[in-house]
Amino acid sequence: MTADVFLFWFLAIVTLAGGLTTIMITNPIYSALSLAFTMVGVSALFVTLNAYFLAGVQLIVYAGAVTVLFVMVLMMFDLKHEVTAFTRGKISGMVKSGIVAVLAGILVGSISLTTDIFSKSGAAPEAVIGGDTTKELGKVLFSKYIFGFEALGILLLMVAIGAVALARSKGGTHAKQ
Amino acid sequence: MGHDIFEITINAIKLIVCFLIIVQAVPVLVWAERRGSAFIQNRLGPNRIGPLGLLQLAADAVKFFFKEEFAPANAVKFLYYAAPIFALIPATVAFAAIPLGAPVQWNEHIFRLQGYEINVGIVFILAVSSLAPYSILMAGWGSGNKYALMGALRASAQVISYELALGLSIVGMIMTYGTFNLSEMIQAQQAPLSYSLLGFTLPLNFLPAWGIFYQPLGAILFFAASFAESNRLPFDLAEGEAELVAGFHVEYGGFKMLLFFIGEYGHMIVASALMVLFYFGGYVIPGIPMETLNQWALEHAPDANFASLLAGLITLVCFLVKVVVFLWIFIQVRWTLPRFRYDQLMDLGWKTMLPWALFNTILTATLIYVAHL
Amino acid sequence: MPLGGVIFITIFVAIFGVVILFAASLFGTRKYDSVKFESYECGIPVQEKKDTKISVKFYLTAILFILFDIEIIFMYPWATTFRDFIKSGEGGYVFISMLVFLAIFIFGLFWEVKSKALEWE
Amino acid sequence: MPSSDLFLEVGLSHYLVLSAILFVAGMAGVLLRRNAIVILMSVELMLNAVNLSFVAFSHYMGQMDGQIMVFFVMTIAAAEVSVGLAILVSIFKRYKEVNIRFFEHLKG
Repeated sequence: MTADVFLFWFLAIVTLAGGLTTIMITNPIYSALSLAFTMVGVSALFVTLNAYFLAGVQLIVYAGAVTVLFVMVLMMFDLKHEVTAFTRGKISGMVKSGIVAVLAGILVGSISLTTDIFSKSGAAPEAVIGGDTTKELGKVLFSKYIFGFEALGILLLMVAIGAVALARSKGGTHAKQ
Repeated sequence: MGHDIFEITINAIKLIVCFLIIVQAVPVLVWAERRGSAFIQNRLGPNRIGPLGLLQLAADAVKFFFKEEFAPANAVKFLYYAAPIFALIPATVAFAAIPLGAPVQWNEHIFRLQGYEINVGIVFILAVSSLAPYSILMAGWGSGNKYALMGALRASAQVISYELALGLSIVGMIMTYGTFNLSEMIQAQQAPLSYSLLGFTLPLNFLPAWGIFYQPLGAILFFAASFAESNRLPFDLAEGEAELVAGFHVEYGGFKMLLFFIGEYGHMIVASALMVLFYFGGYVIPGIPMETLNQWALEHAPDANFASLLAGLITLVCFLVKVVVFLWIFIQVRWTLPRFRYDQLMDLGWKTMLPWALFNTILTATLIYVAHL
Repeated sequence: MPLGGVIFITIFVAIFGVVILFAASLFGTRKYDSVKFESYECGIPVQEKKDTKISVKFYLTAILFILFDIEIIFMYPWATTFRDFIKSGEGGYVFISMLVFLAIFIFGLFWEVKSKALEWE
Repeated sequence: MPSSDLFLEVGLSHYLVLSAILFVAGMAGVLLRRNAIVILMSVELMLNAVNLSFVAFSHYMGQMDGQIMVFFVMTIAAAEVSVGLAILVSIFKRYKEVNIRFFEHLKG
C-alpha cells in the first residue's frame, strides 16, 4: 500500500464521516461545523488529484466563507433546542430513505459498470495532468470560458443587490421581538 | 512527505520545529511587548525576575500552569475546549509553508528550510488563514456568554471584511511576479532593481528588486490588513474592553487563554513573514546575491554539505532579523495608536482599503500591459 | 506531495493542545462555588440570553464578503497568467475582458456603498 | 476491476463512488431534515460531491474543462447560499421559524 493510496482511503473515510455527521446530528451548529470539516476533506482530495489551486479556492470559498456564513446565521438564530430534527411520519420517512438507497445503488452500479469504458477510451495514465495545473487553468478560463466568466460577474452583482434587498425587507436591520 | 525514512524523519522534525518556533516566540514577544511598551511610555516594565526581567517568561508559564481548571456552567463544553486548540492550527499550518532560508543540499537530498513546499503557496496560506474565524466563533458560542458571542461576531465580521482587502492587495504583487510559488518570488526579487516602461529603462542597480519598489501601495494595504487579520491594535475591536469586557475569550483563563495568545501572536508572525517574503526579498541578504554567499560558505566550510548548511543557516538568521523588524512595528503601532470605533473600522475596510486595492490592481495591470507594448 | 506534512502537523498541533490542556487541568487549586460557574456579567445577576439582539449587519457583511471574495478569487488565475497572455499576443483581449469584470466589481461595490448596506450606525 | 486491486490501486472509479456516496448523503439530508438551514447545508454537500467528480474526471481525462466547471459551480453555490440564507433570515425575522414544513403555509 503506497502513501498515495493510504492518503486516499484516510481522506475518504474522514470526508464521509464529516458528511454523514452533517446530516445525522441534531444540533445545527455541530452540523455546520462538520460541514466545514467535510469541505476541508474534499479540498484535501482535490490536492490528491493535483488540483492545487482549486483546493485552495475550495477552502477559501466553502470552508472560509460559505460555512462561516452558516455558522454566523445559526448563532444569530440561537436554535439550540430543536426537538424534531428529522421528518415525522414513519412511512414517508421510509419511502424517502428507500428512494435514497435506490439512488445510491443506481449511482454506484452505473459507475462500476461504466468505468471500463473510460479507462479504455480515454486517457492512459500518462495523459493524466501532472504538476502545476494553475496556469493551465487560467489559460483555459480566460480564452475558452471568458463569456461564462463575465456572466458570473453579472450574476454575483445581481446576487449582491438581491441579498441586500432581501435582508432589509420588513422590520429594519434588527430582529423583531 | 519524503522518499525514504531519512527524509521523512527530517521533514517531520522540520514541521515540529516550525511549530516550536511559533510556540517559543510567544513568550519572547510578550516580554518584548511589555518591555517595549514600558520604554514607549517611559516606565520600567518587568525588571525584577532575572536579567532584564527575562525570567518573567518562565514565571508566567508556571503561573499559567497552576491556574484553576474551570468551565462556566452554561458553556457548551465541547466547543469551549475545542476552540483554543483550534486557534493554534491555522497559524502553524500557514507558517510551515513559508520558506525560512535557502534550501540545504545534503548529499542527494535537498531540504528546504520550510515545513513543506507548496506550489500555490499564497493561495494555501490565504486559505488556511481563512479558517481562523471558526476558532473565534466556536469560543464565542461555546462560552455561553452574550459578551463572548458579541465579541466573536464582531471579530469574525472584522476578520472576513479585511480578508477582502488582504486578498485584493496582493493581486498586483502576484501579477508582478506571475506566480503563486513563494520560492519563485524570492528568486524574482534577487535581481537588481530596474524600471522599464515604453522601451525606456531606468536602472537602479544599488537597490535590490524588492516587491516594495514595484508595489508600494499594495505593501501598505497588505500590512494594514494583516493588522486587522491578527486582531491587533488599532483593530482589536474584538476585545474592546469598554463595551465587551474581553471579547470572545472573556470566559477563558489559564492555559486555554494562553493558547489563544499563541494563535494571535502566530498570526502576527505569519503576517510579518509574508510581508518580508512578498515585499522585502525573503531570506536573501540585501546587497549580497545568493551566489556570493554560497561561494563564501564553500571557502569557510569543510565540505559541500556543510557549506550548504552554513548558507542555509545564515539566510535563516537574515530572514528572522527581517521578521523581527516587522514584529517590532506591530508592537510599536499597538502602543502608539488608539483603537478605532467599529463603524470606522468597517468603513476603513470596505470603503477605503478595498477601493484602493482595486485601484492598485488596475494600475499594476495597466503598467504591465503598457510596459510590454 | 505536501499533503502528508499538512495532515501530520495538524494532528500534531491538535494532540499538543489536548495534552497541554489536560496536563494543566491536573495542577492548580480547585475551589469551586456556585457563583464561580456563572457567566461573566459585570457583577449583576446573570440574565437569560434569550433575547440577545444581534444586528443583521453581521450577516449582511458575511454575505457581501462571500460575493466579493469570489470575484477576488477569479482575479488570481488572471494575475498569474497575465504576463503569459501578453507574451502570446492575447494581452489586449484579456486585459479588456478583465477591465469589464473589474467594472462590474466596482459597480457592485459602488452600489453597496450607495445603498448604505455597509453603513454601521 | 479485479477485487484484489480494490484497496491497493486508487483510480477514477474510487473517486466517483466516494462522490456518489457524498451526493446521496446530501440528498438524504435534503429529504429527511426539517430545518431549512440544514437542508441548505445538505445542498452544499451535494454540490461538493459533484465538484469532486468533476475534478476526478478532469484529472483522469487530462482536460482542464472539469476544473473550470468546478469554479463555476462554486460561484453558483455561493450565490445560492447567499440568496437562500437571506430569504431564511427574512422569514425568521417575521415568524421565528425555520421548519421547512412551516413554509408550506406561507401565502401571498
